[in-house]
Amino acid sequence: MSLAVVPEAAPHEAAQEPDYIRAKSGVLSWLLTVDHKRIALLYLGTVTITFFLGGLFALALRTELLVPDHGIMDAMTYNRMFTLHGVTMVFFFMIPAIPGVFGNFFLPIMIGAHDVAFPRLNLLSYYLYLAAVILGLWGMIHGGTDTGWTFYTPYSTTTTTAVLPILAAAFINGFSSILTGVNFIVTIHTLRADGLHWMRLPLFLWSIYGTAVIQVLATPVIGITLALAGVEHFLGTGIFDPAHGGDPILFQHLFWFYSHPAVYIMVLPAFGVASELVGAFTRKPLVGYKMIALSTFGIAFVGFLAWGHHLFTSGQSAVDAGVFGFVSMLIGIFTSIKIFNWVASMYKASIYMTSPFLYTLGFFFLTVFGGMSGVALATISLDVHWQDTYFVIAHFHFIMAGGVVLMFVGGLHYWFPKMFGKLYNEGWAMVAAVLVILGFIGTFTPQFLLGNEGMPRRYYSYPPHFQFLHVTSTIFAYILGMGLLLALINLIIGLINGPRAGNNPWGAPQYEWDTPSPPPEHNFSATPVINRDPYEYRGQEIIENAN
Amino acid sequence: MIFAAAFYNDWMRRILDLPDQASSIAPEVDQLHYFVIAVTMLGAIGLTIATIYFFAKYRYRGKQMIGQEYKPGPMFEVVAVSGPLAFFLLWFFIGFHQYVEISSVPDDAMEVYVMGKKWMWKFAYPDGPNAVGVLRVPVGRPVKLLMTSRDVIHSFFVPAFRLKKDVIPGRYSELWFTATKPGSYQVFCAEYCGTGHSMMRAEVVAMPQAEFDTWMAQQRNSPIPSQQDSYQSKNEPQRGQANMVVQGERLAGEKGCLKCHSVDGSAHIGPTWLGLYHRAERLSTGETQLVDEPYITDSMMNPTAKLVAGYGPVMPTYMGKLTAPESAAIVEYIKSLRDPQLQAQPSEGPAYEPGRRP
Amino acid sequence: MTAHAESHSAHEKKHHGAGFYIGIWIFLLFCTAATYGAAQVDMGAWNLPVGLAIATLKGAVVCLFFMHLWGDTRANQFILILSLLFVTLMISMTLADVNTRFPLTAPPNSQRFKVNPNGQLE
Amino acid sequence: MQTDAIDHGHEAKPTHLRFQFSDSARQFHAAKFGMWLFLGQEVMFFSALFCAYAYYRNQFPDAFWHASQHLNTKFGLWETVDLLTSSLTVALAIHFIRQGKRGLTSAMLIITILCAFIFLGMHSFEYYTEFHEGLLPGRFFHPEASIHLPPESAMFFTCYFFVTVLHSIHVIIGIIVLAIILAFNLRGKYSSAYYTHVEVGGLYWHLVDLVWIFLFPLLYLIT
Repeated sequence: MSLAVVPEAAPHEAAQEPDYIRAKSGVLSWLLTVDHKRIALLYLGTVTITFFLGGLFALALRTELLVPDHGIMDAMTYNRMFTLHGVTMVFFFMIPAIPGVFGNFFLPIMIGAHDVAFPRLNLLSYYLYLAAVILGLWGMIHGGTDTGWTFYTPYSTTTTTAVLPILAAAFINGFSSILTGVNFIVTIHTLRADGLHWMRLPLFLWSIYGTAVIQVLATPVIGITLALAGVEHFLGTGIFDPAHGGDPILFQHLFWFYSHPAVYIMVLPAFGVASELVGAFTRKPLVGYKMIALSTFGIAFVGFLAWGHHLFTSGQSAVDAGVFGFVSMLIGIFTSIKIFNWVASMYKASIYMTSPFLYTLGFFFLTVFGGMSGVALATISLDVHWQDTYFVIAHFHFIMAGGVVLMFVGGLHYWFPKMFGKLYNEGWAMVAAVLVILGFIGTFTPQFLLGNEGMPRRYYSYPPHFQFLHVTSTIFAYILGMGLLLALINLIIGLINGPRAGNNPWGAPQYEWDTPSPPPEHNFSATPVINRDPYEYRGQEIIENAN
Repeated sequence: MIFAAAFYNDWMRRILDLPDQASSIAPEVDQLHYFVIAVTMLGAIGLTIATIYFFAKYRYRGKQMIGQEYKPGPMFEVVAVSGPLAFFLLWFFIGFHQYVEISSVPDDAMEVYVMGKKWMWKFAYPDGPNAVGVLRVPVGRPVKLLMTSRDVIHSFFVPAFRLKKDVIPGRYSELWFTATKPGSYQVFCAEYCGTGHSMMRAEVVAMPQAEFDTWMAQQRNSPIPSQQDSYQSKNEPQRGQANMVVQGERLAGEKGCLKCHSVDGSAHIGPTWLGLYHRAERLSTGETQLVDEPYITDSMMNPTAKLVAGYGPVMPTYMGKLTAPESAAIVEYIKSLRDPQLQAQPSEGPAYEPGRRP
Repeated sequence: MTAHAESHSAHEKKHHGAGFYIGIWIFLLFCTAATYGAAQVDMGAWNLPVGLAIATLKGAVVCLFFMHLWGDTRANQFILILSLLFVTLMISMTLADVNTRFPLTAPPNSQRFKVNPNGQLE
Repeated sequence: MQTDAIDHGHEAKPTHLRFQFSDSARQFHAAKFGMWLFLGQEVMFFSALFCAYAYYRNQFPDAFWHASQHLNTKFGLWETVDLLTSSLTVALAIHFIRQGKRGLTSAMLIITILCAFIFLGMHSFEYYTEFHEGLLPGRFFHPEASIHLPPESAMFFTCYFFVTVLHSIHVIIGIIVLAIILAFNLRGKYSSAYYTHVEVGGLYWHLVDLVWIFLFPLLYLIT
């Protein structure tokens, strides 16, 4: 990069140009901004709120499950709680979180562009997402619905609870996701700086690109499916109602055709953040750059073929079960390629122990166990026993909660100096990281055993012999909650009176660390020319952390 | 060797908290379970140890040290792909083979109708009593459950048998098992179905064959008619011991079947019903079609599809005029016309009413 | 992928004359008439494939010439092919499921496949 | 800073060049590429309905045959011809704007919008007749005495109404988009150097026509 030639130790030279936070002031400049960095901060605010809201629902569920029967709420409230936990976490946190916050902020900076291809479309996506969250909250206030985040018919079309607002919220959220996907793909294709050919694209952008492809091609199917379920609930047109010849299994096919690629919309960006963190803190070029990039596309495309493994016990034919089972096994391969390459990258490295890297280690541990349990679930005869039990809940929480949340929080710590120009307290961040990782492991490992024992999911009351495992899981759930809260408080304190951060506090080799932190409004004064690989570590002096 | 295998089986089962193996396929599934869990846990622990070892060994200590460039040869990638792939595909083939075994019903299976209704399970034996919440089955004999639901999707899940099948409203789904150990096993509803989803539990009681036969005989001639609300459709008064064959006979009269089909073997407008079940009919298209439940149900709903040779396409369709239990009752009545001296047995088929609007 | 260095070629692409578009239009009308005519002839099981073939031909013509996909960048063409691939994938897998399912799990009168005595799929 | 209705366009600056693009060719290419991605998404949007249609036609083939006899195939044919003509006029609109003939482009756009209105008129007439004959989906399916249809042909009308109503909504969106482009064109905003909006609007309209090309044989010409 032309800038890179400038001696690193002179951060003050770019200080004259005001950074994007202080470039304009006033509420309108934030609400009507088209600067991708400000939109990223808007996303960050909303996403943090929905995350902690979803977390509260989860803690309410866990508290209720302390006792086999009536705990603190009745059955109907419990059913509403787990539905709202599912909807809030899936639609309002995990799908928009990493692409919305880090994708928006760092995509233009990493490819040396001034902004995304369609800035106003970017703002429109945020407001569609905000509208979905508000509609979802309005639905929650009106009692929410008790159909579970999967809205299976005919229950979702005959329930008396307010299911329509939540369906509409998920429908609108879909459009925000599609438009973000379109925006990112066009930006990566057309706005790359000179010298940044495809093989020099940072791995985070490969995973954002893969996610965007899935977002664009899979999300419309959930839009139309939820619309069909909504019209069926409202008018009774009989498309899923067996009494008129309809078939509930068709709804499951259409729903999972989106929802399985959707879990890869959630997890691929997390893999991208993990690649960036490993590249930064192992002080050496990443092992198997091409393999990791290719396996991103492997997951993206093969992910579209494997939706039937959610229907093994739902009356699907054995022929289809075989085809879907076989394809699901292939997806396991791409994840294992990534993990093998990350771990190999730590061989003969110079590992710089920081809290983001501790999150990455936690991410490795949880994703390996989560991924392995996923492959076990894809073995069809075992899935007959495990389907709809707590084993499935443990599996996807290991990957979703373990993978996506850890990488969201880890990425937030890693890019915090660049986004806000401040440094947070490293000590407390480490404590929070340990608490969070222990909390995850403690909460969800007992649920594997619960699943083996045959405890079905979404159960308000359960036979007494499950109680011991539920109590341990709840205790660790509170530890997890405290850990995340501590991490948030630590970051906020760092934001308010943390010391100023230089351009590259971690001494990381990637492109985004060459801009001043926080970067100016148009990212670069002169359009950059990129003449090096993203993970080519050039012996940068490690600027010891201030604390 | 067998003792070691039994010890290993029980030891692994206790560690993984699996319920006891009470059905014929449970031990096989559990063997695959141990194999998959063992290999995956080894792989996962191996990776974790490697991570911790690398982390400890190559940590940056004080002096700024650049990591040496380490480019593993292509062999590393090949192993990283083929190793897991081999295991995954092996598990897939064993798993799929077992799944086909789980889903193909042996011919001599004893048939039981199961009805999932909002928050209870009802069981009906074609030739025996009906029961709510308790399914009694003989040990050692395959039992085929023909399941349906009255309102929303439920799922019949018996952890001890390692079996589960969704129960879909308006349709039948099929699940079979052979209980190997006498005892009582918990049944859960595994698909979310509303407020009482967690209370929708039942019990499978596996009894030795002799004990089962005595129970069945004792039930059959017990005077108290077991209360059957499921069959009683809205506009029909409740009648005493209404078993399926009797219901079938009455319905055949009411719905006008007997106007064209004789029951004593004499020729009539339509084929006679005496001995019709399991007879190879020659169709107008020349093929021979074995008369079984699906064919009879299909002919009621779609009569001109597979016309028997020599008869005109005059039969009206009954689609929408006959609910599932009524057609099931008529099928039972036709089956009972097989052998004059076989005494008709009472039983009750599942019914489906469309989801009521709020 | 697209060579992003291609600066002005998007504008100097070979332009078809107005007559070319009218020619395409007439071809499309001819195809519509063909599909309408083909529907009158009862070809038994062949009607659906023929109808779909003509519709795909018309769709392809509209895409290539009216939407200028013919000389366009490979990325645009790739998107259309990819989405059509996923559409056929979704439809074929769901139909495969409903046709090889346990016969009584499908709606009552849709059993158009051979069933051996105890309801087992052949 | 008005957020314009066409979500992919950029309001013209003196050189209509947005700050993040280095030259207008790349900006034009980006807009078209973005539109094609949006069209890929639209294809998937309709795919779920085509899947439901194929699912139920596969299960009730003769019921679908009986039900489709009651659709007005003549109207279907004329609607297809009408949409193909509108597709031609939109293509000609792009063709003329490339040569800078703004007048002809406006004329073509007006014809396209007229054809769209004709299509909507014919289609709503079809709905009107179906309402009268009681051929409505699901719960509302009560055919008149004269029409005797198997009960599950209600599924045909469920699929028919879902797909055609969604398609009509897309036609209405298309009319709004083309009307805005027409307004901008009349104000002299486009020239042979800058006509991204017309191209993008044309692409959207061609997709609407493309969906109808597949709908016509599948719904009206079942044998």
